[in-house]
Amino acid sequence: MGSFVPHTEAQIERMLAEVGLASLEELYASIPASLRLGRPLELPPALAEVEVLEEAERRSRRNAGARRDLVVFAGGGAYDHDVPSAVRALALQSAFVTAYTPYQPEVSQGVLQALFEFQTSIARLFGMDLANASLYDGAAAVVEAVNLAVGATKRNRIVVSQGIHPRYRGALATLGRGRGLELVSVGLRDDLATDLAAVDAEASALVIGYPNALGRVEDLREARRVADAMEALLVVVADPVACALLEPPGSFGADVVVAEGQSLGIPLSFGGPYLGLFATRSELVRLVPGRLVGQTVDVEGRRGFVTTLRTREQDIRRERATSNVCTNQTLLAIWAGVYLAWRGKQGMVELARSCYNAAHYLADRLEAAGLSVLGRPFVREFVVDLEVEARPVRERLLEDGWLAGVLVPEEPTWLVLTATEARTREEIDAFVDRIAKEVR
Amino acid sequence: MGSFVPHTEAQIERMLAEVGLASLEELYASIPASLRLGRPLELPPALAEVEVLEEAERRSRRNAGARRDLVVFAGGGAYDHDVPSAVRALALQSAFVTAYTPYQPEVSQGVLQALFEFQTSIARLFGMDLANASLYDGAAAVVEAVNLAVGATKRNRIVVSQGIHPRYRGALATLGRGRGLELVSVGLRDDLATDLAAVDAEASALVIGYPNALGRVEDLREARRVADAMEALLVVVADPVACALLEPPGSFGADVVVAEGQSLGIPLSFGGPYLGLFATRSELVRLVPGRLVGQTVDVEGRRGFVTTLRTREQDIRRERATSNVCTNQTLLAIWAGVYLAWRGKQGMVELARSCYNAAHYLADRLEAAGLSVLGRPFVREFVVDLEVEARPVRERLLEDGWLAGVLVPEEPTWLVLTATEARTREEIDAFVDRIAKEVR
Amino acid sequence: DAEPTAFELSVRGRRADTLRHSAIPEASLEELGPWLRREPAALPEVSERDLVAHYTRLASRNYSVDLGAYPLGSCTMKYNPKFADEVAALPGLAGVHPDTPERAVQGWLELLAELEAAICEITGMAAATLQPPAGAAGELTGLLIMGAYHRASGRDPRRIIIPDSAHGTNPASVTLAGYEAVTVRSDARGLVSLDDLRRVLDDSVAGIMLTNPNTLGLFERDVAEILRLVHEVGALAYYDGANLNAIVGVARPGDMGFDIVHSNLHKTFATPHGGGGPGAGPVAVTSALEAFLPGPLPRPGATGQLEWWTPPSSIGNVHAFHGNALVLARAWAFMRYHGPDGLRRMSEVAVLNARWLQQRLQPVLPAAFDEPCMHEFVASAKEFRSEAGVRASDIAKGLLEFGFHAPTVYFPLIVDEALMIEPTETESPETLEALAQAFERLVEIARTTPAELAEAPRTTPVRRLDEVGAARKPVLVEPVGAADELD
Amino acid sequence: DAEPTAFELSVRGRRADTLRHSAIPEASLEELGPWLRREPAALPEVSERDLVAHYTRLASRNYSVDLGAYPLGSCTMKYNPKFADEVAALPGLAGVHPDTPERAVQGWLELLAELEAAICEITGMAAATLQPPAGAAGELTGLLIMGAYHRASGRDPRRIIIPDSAHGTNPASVTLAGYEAVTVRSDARGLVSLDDLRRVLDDSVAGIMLTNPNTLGLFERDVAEILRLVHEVGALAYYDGANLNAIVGVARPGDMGFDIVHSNLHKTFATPHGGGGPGAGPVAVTSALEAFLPGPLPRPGATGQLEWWTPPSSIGNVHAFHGNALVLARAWAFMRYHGPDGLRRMSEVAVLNARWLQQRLQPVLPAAFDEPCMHEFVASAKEFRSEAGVRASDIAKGLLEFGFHAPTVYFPLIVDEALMIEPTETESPETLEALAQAFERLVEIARTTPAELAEAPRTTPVRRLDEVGAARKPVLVEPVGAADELD
Repeated sequence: MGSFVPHTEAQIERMLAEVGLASLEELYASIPASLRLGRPLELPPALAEVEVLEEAERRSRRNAGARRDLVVFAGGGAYDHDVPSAVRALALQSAFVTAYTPYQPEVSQGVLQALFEFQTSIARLFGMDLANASLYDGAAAVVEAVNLAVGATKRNRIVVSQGIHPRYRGALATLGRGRGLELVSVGLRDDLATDLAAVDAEASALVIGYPNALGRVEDLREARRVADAMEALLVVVADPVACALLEPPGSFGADVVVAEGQSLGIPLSFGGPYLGLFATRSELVRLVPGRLVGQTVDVEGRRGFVTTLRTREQDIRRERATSNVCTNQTLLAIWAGVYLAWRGKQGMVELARSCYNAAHYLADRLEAAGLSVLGRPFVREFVVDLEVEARPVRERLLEDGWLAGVLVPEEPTWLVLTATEARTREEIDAFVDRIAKEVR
Repeated sequence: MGSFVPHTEAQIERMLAEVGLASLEELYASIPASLRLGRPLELPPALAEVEVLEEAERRSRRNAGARRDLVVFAGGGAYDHDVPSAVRALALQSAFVTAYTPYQPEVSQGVLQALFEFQTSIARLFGMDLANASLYDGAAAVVEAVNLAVGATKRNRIVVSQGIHPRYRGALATLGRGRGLELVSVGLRDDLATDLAAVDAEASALVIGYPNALGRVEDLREARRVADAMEALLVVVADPVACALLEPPGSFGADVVVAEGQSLGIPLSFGGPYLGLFATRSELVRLVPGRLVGQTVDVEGRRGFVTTLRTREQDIRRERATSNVCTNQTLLAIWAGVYLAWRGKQGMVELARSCYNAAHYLADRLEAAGLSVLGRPFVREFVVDLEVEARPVRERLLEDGWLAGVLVPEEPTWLVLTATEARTREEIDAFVDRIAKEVR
Repeated sequence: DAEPTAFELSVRGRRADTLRHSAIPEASLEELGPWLRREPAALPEVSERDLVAHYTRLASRNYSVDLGAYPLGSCTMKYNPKFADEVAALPGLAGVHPDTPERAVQGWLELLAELEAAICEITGMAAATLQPPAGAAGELTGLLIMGAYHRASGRDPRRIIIPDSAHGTNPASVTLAGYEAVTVRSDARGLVSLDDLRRVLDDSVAGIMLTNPNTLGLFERDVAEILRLVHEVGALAYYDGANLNAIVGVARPGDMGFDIVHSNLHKTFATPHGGGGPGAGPVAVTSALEAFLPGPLPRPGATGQLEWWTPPSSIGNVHAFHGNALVLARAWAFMRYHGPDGLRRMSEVAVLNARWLQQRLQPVLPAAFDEPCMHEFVASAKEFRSEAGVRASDIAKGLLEFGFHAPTVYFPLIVDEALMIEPTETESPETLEALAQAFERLVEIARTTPAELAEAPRTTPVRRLDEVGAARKPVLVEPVGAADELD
Repeated sequence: DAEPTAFELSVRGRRADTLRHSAIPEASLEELGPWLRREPAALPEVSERDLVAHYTRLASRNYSVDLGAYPLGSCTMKYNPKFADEVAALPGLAGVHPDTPERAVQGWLELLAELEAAICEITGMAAATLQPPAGAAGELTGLLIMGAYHRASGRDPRRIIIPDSAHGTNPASVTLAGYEAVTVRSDARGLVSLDDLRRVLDDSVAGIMLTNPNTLGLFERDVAEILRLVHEVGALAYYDGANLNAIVGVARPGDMGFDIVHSNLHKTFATPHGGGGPGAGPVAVTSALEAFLPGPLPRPGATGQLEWWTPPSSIGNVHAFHGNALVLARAWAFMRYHGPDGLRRMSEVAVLNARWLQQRLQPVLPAAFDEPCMHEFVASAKEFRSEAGVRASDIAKGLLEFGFHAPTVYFPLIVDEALMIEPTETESPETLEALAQAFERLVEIARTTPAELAEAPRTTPVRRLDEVGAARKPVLVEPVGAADELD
């Protein structure tokens, strides 16, 4: 029997005696006998540590991993970027990994300052006044942005671009149902930009991608104008890598910028843990969901950091809270913060430029091979229209070691392809040659 | 160009100006022009971090690794044991990995106390009064033990059992040549025990394995008697895992016990870094090579640890030092110390027992298959006599994923086989079936 | 002694990063037109060496489980096994794209299916979604399932009952799910008052949310009767698994009559807290509710392989992908290590430790409710507030000087000057005794020299911080300023 | 506040370990007879949780490069890149048995051959052994090669010349190699005195060992003449590569006329020090000496694959296997990252940093020899000893309070109250300035309130320790005692 209980049997006996009990079972005297299980759990038997590792490895071998088994041209909210060794090592220090929420700031300055720096980098990346200390993921960030907009405008109608990731829209539909949100979808034009001309009427928010989930850079100036006309907040679902190359959403007057932060050095991780980024304007600070870290001083006047504006939070406001978010993705936020510092001011631009070059090289090669590329201008993700059903093509390419983009539910002949800085020219050339065979 | 130079070009310019120079080249004005290289080094061009990792991984894929590519029945001074995750994580904390030798004990208590605990565990494992903070490897430990014996007895003649690992004997021959050591080899009997009856005359040391490199448990009582007769120190080259199951060398009056410490949780590592273990009696403490950590108190009376008896060391004694050892294998000593604490008092016994069971099961199955097993009593390593040339058999088994023991230079039909706790019954059964086919 | 920020460490033009050399030609940026960024974001400009020193020093300014005991009640700060770190780092788990077709991720699907089965066995439920990325997300998911169930039955009751001892996330989730939270009071035993429950129960009630053991560390011994009453009005019962760690292998929410159960994997299955996340909050349900679970779920397909399957009446997805997969893998590893007996032993000793410490501290810090506790207990410092002006938070701050983390304070709300203490099963009797002695010493200080406690902590990287000032004029980001002009 | 030892934390019967479940039958222990251990060794008995806390707290009581600057002259404490950690952890490198047949370890052999080639190019040599596990082991190996060469030429001269500024390992290695060490004095420039060299040189001399730049941080500008004189008497020249990090890509020992060169991989190629090891000290030689190198060496075989090859006149092996292979892999990774220009830049800035700091400190801590330094310099605190009784070690201890490691003190021996300072190339100008200000402040304290320095350090985990007492009555192991009787 494995366990991390340090007690010897003798110590258990002694402690039981000291609390006046004869057996461990008696600890549960307050549980009526009828409610007790009375049999061992039917679970696989205990394993030694090394056996657990081997079991896990056996399972892991039945997965096709990026790079070793598959060359990944898929994005769709999860990107195959290089993970710097120093970033991984620093984020995974046990002082961060095994800490709790910084309830006692005197002994939590490490986590708090790291989060403060993360907030600063995110706000600067998106050109916003402030950012929170992260949310669960990109989907949750969209949901919370809408919650904020509803709270700020007291209106339930939300206009959502079809260029938002389908699973984010799904989460919004799922999680918004309780509050009775009215989600209005606005479609895309042939050039994959949101058809803003089709939008009218009042709403609490206009939710639009930048670039959108098909890679298209949206016109945020126009979106801001339309949102103003609707008296709605402009909620931008951004790509943090693309934003290193694109004029930031803040410069167009975005009210809230949310994003999936996985691209900031987080491994693919089969989809999680990732982190939701959330940045907004100062005026909305008291409606911000999740944790906020602020700078202050201690009794000796030294700078220090604390979680702040906690009166927003559910443990204090309970049913009057605007969000039920309690934990966030602190470790991932620290990780992303370290990553942004490692890449740095110029490095993030060059990273984005490298993705841009790779994606455009891929798109150009595909066009040269006679395929239709949709969605310019784009940064690192775009649509190719195969003009044949995409799913079986993707399945066949999988056999040959390619993860050939992501499917678009509404458009069966489309593939959304991505190329990051990790893709080489040789990989792209070989991929184009292979995909060209499928559609010829 | 990669480098970890933090300076911007502007800063380099400014610093050069401040020291009155116009270029970096001028820093080297004291090097005569004729001695300067005057061309770039002919080395492969710089790579990005991720490219270095990929290059390394490419090379690593051309190696057959234990477990994933090969089932290892080879020992010979390097054993395939399970490495506990906690041990690895604790030993590899950056505060240990990136520290220097604890020259300033006030800021080095972590390394110092960890070494003190290591010394204690090693001394207790071998039943000796004290141990040092490690040496380079098993071979170096043998060499240093002999140096100590020569220093203690002022005699140059060393009697070395042929049961000592050939590469250790090689290192002794290489490194002892300078000091004019006279190495006398004593052979093995048919039962693989050292032929102690053949030993006579005075010597500074009798060097014998426990068990020896062929796995045979030697008779240390008899060895002590013979050493006494020669007025020699008894130097035991021990197996730290076997010693958890065997009466410790100290109990037979060993003067020095040395060992390769790799079995104590250190990965196979293609042979290094490992660590040499070195334990001895209190009377010999001032002749001990390498670093020693001792307990003391600080000015406030708090317990603390320091490197001690440093007057033995080369930076103080210079040409009068008894050893030139300057660094040791501190990180590996910490690692082994954590491992011994993790396994613990009972755990080490059970580990040794598990190896014993596996090796004996293997030996019994081989015997049942008609092969000759030599060297009982043994713990985890023994000789099988294939009665055909062993090298080609080993090569063929390699093709099928078996690392079938190590060869014995003097006995071409022998294989030294090892089984550790990591070998399963299925692996042993399959191995015996496969090897039986070779010799049938 | 303070640590500068990465921005303050920055020097214009300094770099840590490297980028793969690329043979890909530079593409024209022309198509970006007006969208091309004019000024790079003012991110840090530091060397890798300085970055490493910076974050290593920051780490040295933080307490963690790996440093020592963390008796933070309700938060369950137990030891996080290192082998689970290695599991989560396996390239064949960590390096997998979430949108990889099923046949190429059979290992992942198998692991998730096994975890789902184990959670169901432990909770006594029929099926589970692993998507919710935290306990609070699990609550919301569970409430949405509850709503879907009622609507499918042609009803739409709008009220959810919550005890006054509940976690703040419960009422917040209720609001976000569009329900009205109704409080049921605790009685003198610290348990749900049956009388008060009967008062609030009617067919406008959609469900109840209970934590059991509750946040006072007491088992709701009337739970069967409570749930009978709840079910009688057609409502469902939600089990907040925050305290599941007290009863694994001993009792199961499903056997008590709960319909929906979330588990906080970090609390029971020791996934690391990471300074406040990532968590994972799987939601398990009875077979009657399986059809409403978020999808997709790993289920055997026609070929015998596992496939993603979305239940017919699914409420929809609650996470962009499959939840915090690597957190789930750690919990899976923890369960495989423990096996049935190890898991039960875990809970038993969690309770034994708390019970022993409760009794050990009784003379100096009596429990708020004089009942034998389960895995945690709540003491009150109100006596010291009246005597000497010492508050619960002062005792908490004092504990920091002894090298322990503080307990939870001011929760649950129904206890004045609450100190909520949860030792967990991974602390040894020796650690418990040391903790008890620290509390004894603090109580002595509170009685004799209370002013000293107001000064605590003095030995921490910073001392008490001006939280009021921080909230009044929030500084949430570092202003772009002089620090960026260094060169 | 002190940390107990693992033995003090032990409780009888407590366990951290697990062991694989085995289907292998228990074998009888009978054959072990009298050799069967009667009492288990009194190793620690701790839980994994306590073990983790113990070693995590120990780590927190240790300074390291990752925490800050470490200007320990001659020791070269530069930043150790994290990607090299990942290289060394690759299963296909770390998981390989050293006795695996060559064709199954071609990746390792290729890596080692590439490293050998790079070392030869950097040092200007023809071939190298990677076996020596540390610099001192490299010295001994080099001296044995020297001896083998002379004997092969029918000579056996017995003296080795060493400058008075040399590292202590040099004379110690000379003794262990069976030679007699002869000291050659430094002159007023801090360089080898050519006059004194001529005095000691005759055909009884087997060789000279030189460090260049020398331990004063000065380049031996007469090196060509020195080596001409040495070679003239038939002796060989050994280059102690301790300071190679100053001149990579700028000048090569081979071009200076050296015959044998060792490199300390941690000093030049940033492999981590690990608290005092593992190191690696490859020895490179001219083609005339290749035949004497320890074997085996990776060399192309008939099939085109790399094979292990032992030179015909090899002195024999100096390590049980292939040296500290994973350390070698890290150095390989470092070189691949830097490339030729990066390596040269590394050396240039190492020198620039030292030169700048030397000049910056000149007013308060003048260098012992007024020459522009290379990668390090030696200041002297003797002025303060006479003035105020402050010793070099007091200044060193004082520096600890400023969050820096101390410089090397009392070395080289030819400088009174030496403070040997090496900033390395990975410290930024800002760090250098902060270090300079700390020294300035310490000098001010030494002049004004010297007694304060005798009290330093006060903010470290322990304060000054009784080293005399430790040596007088050594306590090197924890006695088996009361701590083992806890239960």
